[in-house]
Amino acid sequence: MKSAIILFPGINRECDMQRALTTVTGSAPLMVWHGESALPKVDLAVIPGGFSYGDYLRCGAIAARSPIMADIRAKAAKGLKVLGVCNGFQILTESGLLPGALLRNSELRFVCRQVKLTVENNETFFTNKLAKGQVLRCPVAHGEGNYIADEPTIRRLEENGRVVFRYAEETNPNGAISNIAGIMNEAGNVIGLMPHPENMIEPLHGATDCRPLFESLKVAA
Amino acid sequence: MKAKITITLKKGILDPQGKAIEGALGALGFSGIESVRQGKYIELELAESDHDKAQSALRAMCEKLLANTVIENYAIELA
Amino acid sequence: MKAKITITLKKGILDPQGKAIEGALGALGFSGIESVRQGKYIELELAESDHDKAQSALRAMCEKLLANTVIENYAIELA
Amino acid sequence: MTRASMDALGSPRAITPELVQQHGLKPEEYKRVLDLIGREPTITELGIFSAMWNEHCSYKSSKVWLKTLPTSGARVIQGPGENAGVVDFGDGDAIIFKMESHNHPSFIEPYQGAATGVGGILRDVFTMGARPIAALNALRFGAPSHPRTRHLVSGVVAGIGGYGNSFGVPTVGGEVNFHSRYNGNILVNAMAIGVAKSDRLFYSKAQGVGLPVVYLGAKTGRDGIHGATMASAEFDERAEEKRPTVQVGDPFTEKCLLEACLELMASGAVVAIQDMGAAGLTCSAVEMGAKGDLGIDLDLDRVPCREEGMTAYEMMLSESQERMLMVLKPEKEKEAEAIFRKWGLDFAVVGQTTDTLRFRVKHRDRLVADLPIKELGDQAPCYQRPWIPPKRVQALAPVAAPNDLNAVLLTLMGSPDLCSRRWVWEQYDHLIQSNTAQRPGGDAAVIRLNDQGKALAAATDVTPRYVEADPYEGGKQAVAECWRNLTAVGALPVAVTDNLNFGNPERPEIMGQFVLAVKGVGDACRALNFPVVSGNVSLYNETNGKAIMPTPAIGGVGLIRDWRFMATLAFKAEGDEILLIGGHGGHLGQSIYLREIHGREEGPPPPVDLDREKRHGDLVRDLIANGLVTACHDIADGGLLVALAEMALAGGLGARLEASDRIDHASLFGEDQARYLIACKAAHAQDTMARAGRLGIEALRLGAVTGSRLIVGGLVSISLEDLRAAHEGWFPAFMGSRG
Ligand SMILES: Nc1ncnc2c1ncn2[C@@H]1O[C@H](COP(=O)(O)OP(=O)(O)O)[C@@H](O)[C@H]1O
Ligand SMILES: [Mg+2]
Repeated sequence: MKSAIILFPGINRECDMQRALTTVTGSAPLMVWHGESALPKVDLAVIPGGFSYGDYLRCGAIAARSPIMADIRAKAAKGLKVLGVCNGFQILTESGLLPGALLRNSELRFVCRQVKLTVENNETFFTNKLAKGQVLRCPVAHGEGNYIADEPTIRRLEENGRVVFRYAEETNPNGAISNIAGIMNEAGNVIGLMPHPENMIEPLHGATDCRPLFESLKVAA
Repeated sequence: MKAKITITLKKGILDPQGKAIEGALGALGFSGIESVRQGKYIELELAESDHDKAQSALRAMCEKLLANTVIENYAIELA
Repeated sequence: MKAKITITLKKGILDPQGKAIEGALGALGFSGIESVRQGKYIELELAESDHDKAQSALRAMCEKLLANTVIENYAIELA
Repeated sequence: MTRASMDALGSPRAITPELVQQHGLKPEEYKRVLDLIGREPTITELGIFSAMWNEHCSYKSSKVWLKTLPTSGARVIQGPGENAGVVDFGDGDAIIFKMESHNHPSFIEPYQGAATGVGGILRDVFTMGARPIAALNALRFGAPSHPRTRHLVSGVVAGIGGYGNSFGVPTVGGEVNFHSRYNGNILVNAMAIGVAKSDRLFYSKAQGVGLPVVYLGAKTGRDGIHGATMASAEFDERAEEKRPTVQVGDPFTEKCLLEACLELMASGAVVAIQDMGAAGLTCSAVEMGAKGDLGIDLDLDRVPCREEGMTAYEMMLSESQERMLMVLKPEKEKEAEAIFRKWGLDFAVVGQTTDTLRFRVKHRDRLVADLPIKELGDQAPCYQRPWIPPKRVQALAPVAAPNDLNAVLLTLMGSPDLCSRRWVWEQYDHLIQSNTAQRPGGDAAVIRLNDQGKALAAATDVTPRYVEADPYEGGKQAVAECWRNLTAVGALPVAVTDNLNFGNPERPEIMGQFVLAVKGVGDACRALNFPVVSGNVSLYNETNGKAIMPTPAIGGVGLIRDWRFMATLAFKAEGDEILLIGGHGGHLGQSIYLREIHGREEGPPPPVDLDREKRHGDLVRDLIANGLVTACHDIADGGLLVALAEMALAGGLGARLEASDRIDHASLFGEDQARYLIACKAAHAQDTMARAGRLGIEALRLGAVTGSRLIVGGLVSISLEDLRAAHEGWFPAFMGSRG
């Protein structure tokens, strides 16, 4: 499976993601600087965590409007798989690839802590190695992960199984509506989530719960 | 010319920052505060001197970048 | 009554947000933007009906909490 | 001086005594200036002298004593004197680290003050070619009851997180204390640690004549002008009205600056590099020239400015953040510029190196400064300040044993200085970079360095109330506790950075605290083979003549061969035996128990026997390395029982200690030094006891890990839930759910 990690200035979890993709899927991702207006031919584009453009104005707002995102939008329409984690998720909502928005955490503080995630949909390119309803330990590290969307949108997400991850067991760290931690688009080829599975894949991380997510990518390709 | 843009959360969208400020003001002993909402304020200096041209340029800026119309409203004021 | 407070960085204080917005607008093809400064906007609903009382209460709120006068200025507008 | 030469130097502004005083120069210091340059300085030159010769930059009150610290050792690559210290971590890996204070700015504007403090120390580290891999912070606030404390805590913590999280360095450790003596002067000491290849380090020493001096990073504004001077000026009530310009940090620009600098360094273009910190352009340019025995010519018309009409004076003293000065290889200039443009940063050739040994500054085609570059630093005033030792504290009068030790333990676990700091460190991204093997909450943070398992341990420590009661013993204790914390995770302590926070050194009793504390720090570092490779001094931390507690914060780093063999404080398994290394104590003087339960801040602090520290620590490290330890925690604030409770909470497993006539309130809460609690498999207990015995180290079998309560003979029995509620409860409650 060929993957690429998209780099914007201010992105800072690209190495974590690179390490996870390389060690688990066995193939190293291309690192693509946003300035290159066209995305090389890959199966998966990953937008990692960080503070693109300082997250000034709104998280992900400025990166979402860069030329390379236009290209990703076009290719996603033709089926390119796109994964956005944390700031990547924010960029995907800001660019319209995913519905809704991510507001300031309800406690108004940045929060770095381990939460629990229920896999709500295990038929996606990022969850096919897990069981539906399976609960994973996974860290979060964000200040604006409070997912929100209007009522019809939420209903559509719920009805079509487009809520991929939900915070479990009262561990919702940010006040996200109906504990939504990660969603996908209608076609199922674009997934965004706030938590950091790339930081829960090896013994050093205290647990390897999130390894299967990256193993799923191999199957998907 | 100078433009002032205020960006506010849409009605019905929770504003925890506003709530926090409301709480803090209460704690400081300020009474009779019925609601607080926080938003953004952006000041721009434009070379454009034509009012209408500036107006429509600003509207475009808000739609394209400054406001996230999923959750925010914006108001433009031209000096 | 309704009050609108705008809080802006003092002149000369670095405004990374404004700088970033200015750059982004440029990248989006908007030209003739000479400067962008970002600040906060706060809307309050007050029970107080006396204009002067409200005004002085609001000034106190700004001094005590809403603005950090080390680096910020504030402007109060009463509807 | 003659009119002619005045005009040549521009700005014929009369230098009045008031002006000299406003610049923080004493009359005799100004006389020194006149003797040095043989004429009246220009206003710009006066500004340059005030920046170079204030306490913050010249260390004029502390230099003679800092010289007494041990700074060499087998692993030391670079001691004090560069942007940060450098030690050898093997396999060609160098660890670069330093700690620095941002106390006054953080008091005035907590968020930005703390944020720019973090930014500054990160810059010190990556200026040397290192990629930052960890940050820590030692914080001291006023009494929880003081009206400003909550506001300051929330702003400082948010500022540290706001900068570090965005920059992308894991913030993995530190300290938080509360005491009324910090009501008017909080302490914000930030530490940064980076890694580089030891043959790819970069220094500030310029080399070669006629090379371009290049300005990189953010534009220059009127930020923090006189900040450096302010950082050394005693506070008074007016401080808040004075409202000195506070800098705003831009972590995004700093992150770009980091990547651009590392890219540039890899390209081989960099001859010398110096970040612009306090008194930015002035100190950095002088430093580069003086170190390299070269002159520097600057043309201020080329400096990228953020604001209109900045004067030479303002440009030379501006403390705008996220800026660097470099000397580049001319042939690489274009390549260098391209890299900086890619990262959206300013790049300008602002001057060149010369063989004149003069520091010449041109503005609007006029010479505004022309000074002897080496003397600016070398001839800075240096004082042997008079000092007197503090009064010996009285021996501790008897302390009555309380009858309900359960209540006592709950109170201590939920007290401001002992409760969990989770509320603080959850606001810091302590996981980014994927290498955090031990996050905040343990004795030391542990960061993986390579795939073979090599890791770094880091901790910061000092117990100000000990230093106050006995500066010499307190200085020793700060080093010993840091060394112990590193040892407790299984690390070999390698070197330290120090951040010496004190009051007004012009008062002999304060100077006495400083002198004796430094002596204690030095003796401990020598005895423990724990050299000082970098540091920072912050003096004049007083409000209305009332000084802070003397606070020599120590930040240490240690080496772990393989993180898989590190120890953590969490109990691991039912039935493991609990051993006390170092034997029972009973020293209640200056203990938290005495303060929180009996309301007494009295007595001498626990004495530090450095030989015991070394022997006990070496044993514990050896046991951990040999896989004989399932959990380890040093005994510090709160004593034996608090340490035990922390181990139980961390592991979610209780413990039962056998009753013994040696166990009472004094042995449970005494803060005697050189002691550790360890847990081990029952099968290993004998062997472990024997090893200790052979070394003549007292080791006691106290009991075992079991159940979900903490039980000590007939004295204590508390459920872990109750302990946890007390331990985790205080901070969130104090800050309010919305902090
Ligand atoms: N300001 C802070 N930032 C991050 N971690 C902190 C901070 N203050 C305390 N901690 C963490 O909380 C834990 C307890 O701190 P402390 O009681 O000072 O440890 P010790 O007694 O072992 O020196 C440590 O892991 C420390 O790193
Ligand atoms: Mg400890």
